[in-house]
Amino acid sequence: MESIISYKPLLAVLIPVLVIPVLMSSARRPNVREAWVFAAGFIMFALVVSMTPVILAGHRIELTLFRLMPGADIAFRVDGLGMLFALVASSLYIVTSLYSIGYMRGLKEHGQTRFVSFFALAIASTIGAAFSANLVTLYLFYEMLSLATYPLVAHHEDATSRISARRYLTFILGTSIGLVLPAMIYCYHVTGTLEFSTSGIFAGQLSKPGATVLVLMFVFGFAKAGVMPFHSWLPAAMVAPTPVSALLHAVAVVKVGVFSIVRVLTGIFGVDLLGAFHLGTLVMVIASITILVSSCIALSQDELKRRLAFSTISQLSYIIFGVAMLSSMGQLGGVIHILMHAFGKITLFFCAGAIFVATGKKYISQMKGLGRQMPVTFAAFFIGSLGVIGLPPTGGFYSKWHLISGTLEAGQTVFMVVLLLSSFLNACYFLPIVFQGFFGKPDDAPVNAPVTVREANLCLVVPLAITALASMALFFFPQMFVDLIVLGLNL
Amino acid sequence: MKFLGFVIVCLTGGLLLYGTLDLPDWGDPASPASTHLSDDYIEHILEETRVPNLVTAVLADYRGYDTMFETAVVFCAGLACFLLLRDFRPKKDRYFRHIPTGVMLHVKNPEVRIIPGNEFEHMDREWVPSDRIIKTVCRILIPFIQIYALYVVAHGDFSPGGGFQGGVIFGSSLILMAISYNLKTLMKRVTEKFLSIFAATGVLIYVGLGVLAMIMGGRFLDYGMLAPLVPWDPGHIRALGMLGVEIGVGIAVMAVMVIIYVNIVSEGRHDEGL
Amino acid sequence: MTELLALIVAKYNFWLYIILMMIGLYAMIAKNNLMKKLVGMNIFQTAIILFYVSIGYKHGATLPIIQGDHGGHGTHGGVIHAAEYINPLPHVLMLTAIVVSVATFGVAMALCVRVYRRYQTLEEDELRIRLSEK
Amino acid sequence: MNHMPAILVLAPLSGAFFSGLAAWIKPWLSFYIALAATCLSGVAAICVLGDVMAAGTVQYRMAGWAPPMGIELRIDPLNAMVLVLISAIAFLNLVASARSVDREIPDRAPSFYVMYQLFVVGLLGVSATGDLFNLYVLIEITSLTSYTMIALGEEGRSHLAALNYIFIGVIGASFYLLGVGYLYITTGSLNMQDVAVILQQIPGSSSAVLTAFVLCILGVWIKMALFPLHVWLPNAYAFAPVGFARVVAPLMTKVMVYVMVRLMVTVFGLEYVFNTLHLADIVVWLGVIAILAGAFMALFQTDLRKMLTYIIVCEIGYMVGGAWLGNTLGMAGAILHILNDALMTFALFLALGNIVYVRKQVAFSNLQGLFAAMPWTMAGLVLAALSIIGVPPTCGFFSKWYLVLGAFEAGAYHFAAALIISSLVCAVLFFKVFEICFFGPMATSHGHHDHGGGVMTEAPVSMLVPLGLVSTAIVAAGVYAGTIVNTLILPFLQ
Repeated sequence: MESIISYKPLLAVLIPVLVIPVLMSSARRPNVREAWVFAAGFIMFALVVSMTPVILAGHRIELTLFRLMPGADIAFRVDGLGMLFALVASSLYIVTSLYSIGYMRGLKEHGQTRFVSFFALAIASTIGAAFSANLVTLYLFYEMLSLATYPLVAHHEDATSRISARRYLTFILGTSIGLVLPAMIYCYHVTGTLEFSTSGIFAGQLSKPGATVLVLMFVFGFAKAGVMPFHSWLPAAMVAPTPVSALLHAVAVVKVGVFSIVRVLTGIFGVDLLGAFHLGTLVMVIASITILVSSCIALSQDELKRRLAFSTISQLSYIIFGVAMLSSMGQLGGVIHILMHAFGKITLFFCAGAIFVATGKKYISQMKGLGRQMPVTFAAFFIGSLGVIGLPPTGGFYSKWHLISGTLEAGQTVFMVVLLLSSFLNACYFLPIVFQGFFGKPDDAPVNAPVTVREANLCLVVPLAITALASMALFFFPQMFVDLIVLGLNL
Repeated sequence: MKFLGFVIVCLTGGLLLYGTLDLPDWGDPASPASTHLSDDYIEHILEETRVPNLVTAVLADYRGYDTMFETAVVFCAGLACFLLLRDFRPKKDRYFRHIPTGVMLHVKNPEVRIIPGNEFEHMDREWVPSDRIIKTVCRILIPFIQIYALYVVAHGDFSPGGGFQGGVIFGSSLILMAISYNLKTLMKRVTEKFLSIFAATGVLIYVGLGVLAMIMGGRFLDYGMLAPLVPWDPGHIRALGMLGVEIGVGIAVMAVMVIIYVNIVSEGRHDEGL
Repeated sequence: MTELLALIVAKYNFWLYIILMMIGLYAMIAKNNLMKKLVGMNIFQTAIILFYVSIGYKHGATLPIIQGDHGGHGTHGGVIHAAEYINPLPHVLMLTAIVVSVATFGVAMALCVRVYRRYQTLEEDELRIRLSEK
Repeated sequence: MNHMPAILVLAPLSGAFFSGLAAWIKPWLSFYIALAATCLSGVAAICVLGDVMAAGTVQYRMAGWAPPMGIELRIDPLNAMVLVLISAIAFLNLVASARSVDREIPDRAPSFYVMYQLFVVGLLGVSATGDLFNLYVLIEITSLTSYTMIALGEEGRSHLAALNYIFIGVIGASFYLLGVGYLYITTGSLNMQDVAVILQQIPGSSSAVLTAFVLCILGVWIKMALFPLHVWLPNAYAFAPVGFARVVAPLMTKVMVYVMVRLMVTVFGLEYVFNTLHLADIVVWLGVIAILAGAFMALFQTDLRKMLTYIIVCEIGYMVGGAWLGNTLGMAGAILHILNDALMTFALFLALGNIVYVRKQVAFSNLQGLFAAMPWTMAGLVLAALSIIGVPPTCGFFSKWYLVLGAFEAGAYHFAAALIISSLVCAVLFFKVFEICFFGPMATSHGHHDHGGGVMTEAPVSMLVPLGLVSTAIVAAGVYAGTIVNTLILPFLQ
């Protein structure tokens, strides 16, 4: 595996940042502004895609910006794992930008320029995190992302968003400074390097208790992954406009958290060390607790976005769960769930937003019979929920399949039960919505009133249709991504 | 507070006393303080600078850089008093005396303008007719004090004395004038502008001599390089350089003394006071 | 006992100055009136100056002004014995220190005048009350 | 012959007197003279830095006398860095003061500029000199000028604050002077290098040397406001006129930290400080206490300016603790933090100055809707705050990085913990402020117009440009932290 020096990763990160001044200057002309957003999105996507064949050919793209300290530079390295994540984020960014035009204009939101600017900043730091070559760079972009999303969460500038934004930042910053930073510096103190390497950076310098403490600090410290008990910022952050919830709190932000944990587990500790100290099992236990508990909570939520949020929390833990399995089957299933869940869950959020824009309804109990008014939306919602539950013909099935067979391989029946149980719970809290939507009787509407189709505007419907179809397509053509993961984790 | 102070004092004093245990005895000729540097100074100063007053030589030449900042400190003090106290607003109530009749006027309205002249005379709030004896004695005394001040400055190279001492003496002569007559009499003779310009110029003379040495190709304050400027007596050039800076110091100190005094006694109004 | 006495005799001047310093320091910390604090400050600094000057003293030496013929025409009559003259350096340093302490005193004085003009008092406890009022 | 070290100090000195004279011709002249003088000394400082990096330590013998008889300026990588820092900050602050001073001290602005330059002279001289007593004189110049300029602030309170500062400051300076006295008695010299050489032959058990060391360090600590001795600082800096607070807050304490490092490394020698004496653990604990105390006292403030002053107290703990960790990493971190903290504090106070310029009062209740009203200023404030919190790639993160590494190496886990806790507390502090600034007054929060409410009332450009420059410097110092450590700090510590 040879490594190629190229500026493409840097460009991919810089372009959304560079476009921000332009966006601000064109604040008065919304159409021009959106045009710029799309331009940036497409260029970034093109750059990421143009790197894919190199990675698939088994090479790596590297770029060192600043030499801070030996073993801890600000540097980019594109490998399969990062590539997968970057592809997901950059492609969905374009779709979401289209969606957010419809959403923001549909609701006549204020501060749209600020919104798109910080959105661009957030996506830039996501890509940066995906391409980081070492823990310092990853931490840098992780923090950048936390700060860039604060104005988005606090967008409404009212009392509730103030509280939520405060909680959001308290959890994210508190954990990252309080837990990740010392753990990271300690790693550097012990080993003198923070470069990710598939064999891990520790050469037997760690005792079992020390390693355990460090792993826990990292797993809980990257609170964006929403591992309980550091999850409650995510439901709170749902006050943000739906595009934010859709891209950031279903894909970018939370997945950066998970991605960081994956990186640390595989790149800093390494499979062998984790296996030697049985830390994988520990993490799996933590993850499965999160999975079950949050699924149960999701059942009791009536506000659609909050229910989605809790389901996100449980789904994120699937990924950690899979990676902690330490078997190639499990890791493959876990990591590819990043992709599958992204498309499933963003569809669901798009639908929630579309329903809100079209009818102003946020609560599930109000949505009886809506399916007949908004067939496309609810069809997409159905597909999305299938994807999350993990049933064919959606990509979700693929990851679930690998996870379960991974547990079977390792003979960990308990964990298999956990997975099956949680899938059942997923079904319990998603399918009724669709059923009620299509066949339920609206409480307020008079009996046998003529049903008129009132979909939301095109800018909203087209994106959710695209993502729904995409998550079906992933069921049939997952091969390229599988290759990426196999290369990235050299399974 | 008292108890705390007592504790602090005891601790500090204890520390200081403990420190003296390893010090050489007082006045021990063999102690490092009186051998290491001081011997070098005592033995070399005369042929290096031709100035027999070693203190002046060290002050104005070897450690002239220190002394420059010392002068700056003086200037600083004067400027501080000006900045903190100077009060340009005219006082509300003023007192005048109509000379022919001896009637006293108390003017409250600042609009009313009375020009003191041979008809009206400005007066202080608690006005005492200044004593004739004091006035006369001081009038005789002040010139001699000032001459003595000049002597102290000029002769600093050969006998105890120097810029600071001379400046202080000169300043005190002016202050004596303010005391014996009144503040306005002094301020008529040496105005604020005059004083501040003198204070700044005094230090500038010092710095200027140093810079001149730099221009002549030496280090800063290296009077030896000024020799070409005084062809008649290049041997004593360092002595002359010291004299120059001492004069500068004297001017600055004199001006600053008066500035501090005037501002403090009149609370910055420059109209009346001691 | 005897060596203690010897110690005291050998270093009594240092000890006296230290005691003086401590008096000043105590006044600075413990006194309630700002002017008294200022006086304490002066005592403190003056004691330090005395301390320094006493460093310069040498048994059997005179003040550092070279006696004898110094017409300055090149040669100098007779060689100078360092033991004859006391150390000039501490005096130089203390000239500076004196000026500094005077300057500080002047500034502090001006500040006291301002404070008195504003609050009509220089007692710290009263000042504290005034500040807490508004 | 290279006169740059002299010019460095002389430019502002003569500038001060010239602008004092020029004020009698045209008052506005004095400002431009001051500007030119500080600019010149900045250029000189950069030249000196170049020379030092090229040819090692630069010496300049005043009046041509060889040390120890004469006074020498001795500039090695450490104080070259500090000198550039001082002159640059002094110049930028002067640029920013052009508008604010006329508003704060209308009738005696020229004298303010004279004082200001003398203050700068003091700082530069302290950092440049190689003579222990000269150091004392210059410290006194710095103190005198700062007493005065602090007293130019809010009527009444600022005077009391200044008086309080005088009493404590005099005690500090006198302690230092006494320490030098003891050193002089034991060594008979005042030149730092010479004293260091002579101290080698004196047995480490000497009580006089110990006393000298303790006195000097105590004096410096009082001047730098280490926690229990900090009582003068918050009021003094909070009531000072902004034009002066902006320069004294970043520089005064840092220069004193530099003096401490200089005394420890050059005069007494790390060997003596760490191996002969056994004070290191206690001092590190002092640093920990200072950090925590400063941070938590800042937490209880309701006025932005007061809050920042307590953050300074907290940061002092970083540097003292780091310097006393007793290993190269810790010392390097402390020295790097001198640079970084000066930049961060300067940026914070520049932003503060702009806010004061526009809103007069900076109690938290006056800050609502600032993000909309003054976006540029707030951008600078946010960046500086992130640096204080320690978020990469700002410079604060990297000094914290070195300090924590040093703490781990020295096994001082309590110090590392204190650093982390303080960054958490700072995060709370600043995001409390940002929240207030982000959410305008609730009444007008739902304006449906582009830009999130409020009209722009930004500070004048002359105040924004310095803030912009310093903000970029913060990031630059961050990404080049490794270079700075390797080219300036480690060579000095070798």
